Amino acid sequence: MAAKTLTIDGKQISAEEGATVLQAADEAGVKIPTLCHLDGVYDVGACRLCLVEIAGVPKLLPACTTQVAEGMVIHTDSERLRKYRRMTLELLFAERNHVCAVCVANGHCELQSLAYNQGMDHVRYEYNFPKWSVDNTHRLFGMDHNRCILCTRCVRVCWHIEGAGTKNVAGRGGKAHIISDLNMSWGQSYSCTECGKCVQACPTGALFHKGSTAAEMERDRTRLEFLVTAREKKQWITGEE
Amino acid sequence: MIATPLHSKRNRLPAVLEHASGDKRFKILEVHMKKHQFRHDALIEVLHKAQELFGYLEDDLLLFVSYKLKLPPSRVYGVATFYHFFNLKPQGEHTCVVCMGTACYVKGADKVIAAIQDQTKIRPGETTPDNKVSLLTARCIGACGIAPAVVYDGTVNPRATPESAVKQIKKWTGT
Amino acid sequence: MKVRLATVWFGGCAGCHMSFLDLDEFLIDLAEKVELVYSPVVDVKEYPEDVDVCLIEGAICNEDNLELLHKIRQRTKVLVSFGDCAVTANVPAIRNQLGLGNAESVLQVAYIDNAQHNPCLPKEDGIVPPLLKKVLPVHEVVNVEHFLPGCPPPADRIKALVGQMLAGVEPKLEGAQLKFG
Amino acid sequence: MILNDLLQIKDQERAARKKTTLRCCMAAGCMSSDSKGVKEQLEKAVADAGLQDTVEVRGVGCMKLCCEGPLVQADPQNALYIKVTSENAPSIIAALKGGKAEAAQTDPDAAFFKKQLSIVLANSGVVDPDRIESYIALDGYQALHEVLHEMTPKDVVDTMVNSGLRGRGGAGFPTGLKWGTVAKSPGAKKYVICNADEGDPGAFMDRSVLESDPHAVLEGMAIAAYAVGADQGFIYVRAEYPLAITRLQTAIKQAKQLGVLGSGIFESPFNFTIDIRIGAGAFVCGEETALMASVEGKRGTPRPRPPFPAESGLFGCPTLINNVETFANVPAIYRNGAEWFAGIGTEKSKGTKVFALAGKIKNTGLIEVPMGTPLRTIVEEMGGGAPGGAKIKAVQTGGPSGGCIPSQHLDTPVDYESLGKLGSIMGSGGMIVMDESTRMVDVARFFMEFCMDESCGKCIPCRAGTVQMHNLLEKILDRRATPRDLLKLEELCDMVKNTSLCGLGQTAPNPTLSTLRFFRNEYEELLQPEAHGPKGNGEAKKQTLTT
Repeated sequence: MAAKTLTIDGKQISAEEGATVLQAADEAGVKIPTLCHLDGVYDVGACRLCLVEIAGVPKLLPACTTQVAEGMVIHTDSERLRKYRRMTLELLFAERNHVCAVCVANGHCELQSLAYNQGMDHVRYEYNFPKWSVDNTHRLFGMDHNRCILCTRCVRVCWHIEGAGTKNVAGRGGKAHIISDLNMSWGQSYSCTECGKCVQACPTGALFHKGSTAAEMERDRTRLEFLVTAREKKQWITGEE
Repeated sequence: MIATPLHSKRNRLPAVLEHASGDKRFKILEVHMKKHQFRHDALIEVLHKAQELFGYLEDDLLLFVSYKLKLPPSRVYGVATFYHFFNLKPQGEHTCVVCMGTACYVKGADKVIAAIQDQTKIRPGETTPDNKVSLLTARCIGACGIAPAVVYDGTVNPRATPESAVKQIKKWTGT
Repeated sequence: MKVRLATVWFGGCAGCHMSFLDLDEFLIDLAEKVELVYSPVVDVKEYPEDVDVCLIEGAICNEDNLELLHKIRQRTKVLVSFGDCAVTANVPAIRNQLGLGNAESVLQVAYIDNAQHNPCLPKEDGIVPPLLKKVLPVHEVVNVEHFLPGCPPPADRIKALVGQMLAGVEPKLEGAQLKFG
Repeated sequence: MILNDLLQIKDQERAARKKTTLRCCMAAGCMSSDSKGVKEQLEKAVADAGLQDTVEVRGVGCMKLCCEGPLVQADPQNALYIKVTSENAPSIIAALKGGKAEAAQTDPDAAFFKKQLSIVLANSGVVDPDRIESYIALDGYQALHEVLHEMTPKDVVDTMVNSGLRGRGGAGFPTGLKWGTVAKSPGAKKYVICNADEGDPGAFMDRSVLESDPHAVLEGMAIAAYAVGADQGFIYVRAEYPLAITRLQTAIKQAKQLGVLGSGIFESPFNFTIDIRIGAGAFVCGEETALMASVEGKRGTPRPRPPFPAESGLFGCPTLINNVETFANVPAIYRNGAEWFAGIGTEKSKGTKVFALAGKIKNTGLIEVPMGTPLRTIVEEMGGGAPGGAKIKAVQTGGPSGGCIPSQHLDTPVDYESLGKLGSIMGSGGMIVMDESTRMVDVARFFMEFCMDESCGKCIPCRAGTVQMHNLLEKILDRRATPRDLLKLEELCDMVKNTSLCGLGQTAPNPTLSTLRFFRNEYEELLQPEAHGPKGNGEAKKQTLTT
């Protein structure tokens, strides 16, 4: 693998060919905010929070799906980008019913922490207050659609790590929502293997272990990393035990 | 609205397949899938055919399609709900599609649809309680030269007016 | 001259005011610099004129809230949305999800369905002010200068903001100081 | 099939021509006004009068003046009958023998027709779209033969580059460059896709081309496939166009039977088959990556580019996507040469463009004009202005991705760059005329609602941003908004434009931005003063306590 030299926020760094800007920045200690990226599953470039400015490119590009190139000059934290990020977060908070005070993920929520790290002290857009349901039918897990940001991490881990294909997005636009099987209640899903990866992957309080109350839902991403390493790199899977 | 826990889950597939074996339309649908070699990328084509045969896409039908195409049910449902052409609920005896394209809009399609709503007391996407009429809107049917256009049971009606639309609805409902 | 400070309690649980009382000894420092001209903890009936700063707790839920808020805006230099209910409408706004008629549903649940004695709706004037169709955060009704999120905002956060204001600098909270919930 | 077979069909078809031709429009617009009944009555009248040997009644595609349909044109008499009914159709036959036609006529030499220059629509209203022979009689498929036997794929790409053709789907990307990129992309399997998902409301050019001259599109696709090295093509067509689908199915079947599609075309080693994929009502599928997802049978959500379809497209293979009108230009370019095509239009925009003229205008229908034609010529001379002498206020181009051009800019030449400078786009060719009775804020709201409904929901700025922009526009129309809301709207427009994943979101603010640019007063008239607090500045004024 050839190495590429590039500049991120004034820092000269080198990255492996084929690496994404997000990976390269991460290794260089530059944290680019994102909500839809999850280590171990493919990227979709949907949340638009990791957009960066690349010199010579008129459009903003998502760091998660843009590969590094020799001589790239990247800015990840301009005033314009910060403004857009804050607006994106405000749009998310206005879209569904994210009531942090009474959320299982309060204090362990990526949406919440991004909001304060981006300086969002209030939401300037009118809250939509849509009517979404809570699916508590599963034996072990719950899904609160009010808190879903449609990052599709749960869908991607379900399809690409577990291979069950239980979760998907149905509908479109503002009506898009996460389903299990044929939009049946989760507890009725025949394909769900109850592996719980979706719960580990969720950045907000949308997916949770049953029994967790406000601010109790913490995630353990290392469990996902372990599985990804097993499946992709096949490090310890050698054919026979 | 919080749904409560369920403790039994059941595979509906055997019942669906048994039901399908007695219905000729499922046979036709399967032949259509075979024509496409049960390929995954034929899903939309298959759903078109299924809707043509059954009028709408009910859950059991989607489950049948997902089983035959070897696709997870969530994929089939995700696709069926992405495209506005597919109905997951039964439609009325008659359908009235008002084109809401720009040309029709600037020529008064909004007034036509208001008149129909007033007459039927239903909104676009709904069906009258007696199941006679479904009211739908289209994004543009490309008949801008004869705007505003309304499609009654598949037949395009040019230069519609609130009066002509109400007349047609009355004809259907017998009022 | 002392800063004329007011605090007000709209649709909320009073937790923000409790947190304010948690300021402990800072309250004593504060008392030297400010005059508390209106507050749930002060026995003043009418919101006074020429208030310098008002901390607003709670979401705007009913017509009384609305009327008083407009009065506050007219009579106050600087408004601070104090706590999540004021900033986001928070828990009181959960009824908005029920859509039209949510106010009636709320009354039905509170005064009839869950009543242990004499279930009846409070119809007479002055008992329960008419509820708004939609619960609103303060800044959707009037201009707000500063935002102090938190449910409730911890005392040190309140101290930081009020301290900055008293020091005459542009108040600016950063990072976890802005955490909702 | 060899060249001689083709020429034989052409000669036979030409020899079979009769003295008089009655062309009867059988495109969707006229069909909705019973042109099928008209055609039947004409045929019956011909038979009754015993004129079968001298008069041909031919069902043809769009004859362009859609508002006056059903249209019937008699040649060589050069008589154009309008609003023909099955009752007065027989009198047209009587008129051939010196009687009087009851059907009204219009001047076939009026500006609406005379100012047109037809390349894409040359066969429209002339050939019978249900008969491949009719297309062959007008030199159809000869270009394909020539390309396969006398040109290398590289020559074909070079010719396209030299012609200067740019994509007619909206963005105007140079077609030759696109072909060259796909041709160079490594890969054993490649695809050609024809984008016939004409979703812009108010646009019906592609529908007309498919209904009127489907073989031109097939031939164009075959030439493109040869140039880039593809052997499989797809036409992705909207389900809302049932007639176009039927005509395409017929055309593909005939082309296969004749051997101009299939394997070993014209006895060359070139194989090419075309399948139809029917859309299911999703505007976003006009975006190329979403379209490919849909062809793969998935939810039609777009994905970030790069990789571009030319490198990794359908099923991960290099894929060429062009729209209907682009492909329909192709056969003529190879028949007449790149120089001929490059000689038409302006320096940067070559050839012609088809527009669907609709809205508050006298002559609605299809027009094809050289690039660079002033809007005024199109709207006033050809379109005949607004009906009832009303004043034209603006012309909307580019559909939900475009903008409104105000009447003071009617002298703008229609080309990619000039429209772009005015904050609009060429788009696929919808042109909606608005008169003084049209409220521009309402127009902006209409398009925003469209984008909100059609957003796929994948990326946040488009999914949630269009909802908020729509809220703000409604608020303005309801006279509840303040100057601060207007600033908020403008800020959101900028954000959604710059951060959305695909073209739908990136262009969704355009109608709002362009009406704000030219009709800002209409917005401001609806605003209310700020209820309280500092007036006129967007952010709540930051204050510190000064005691």
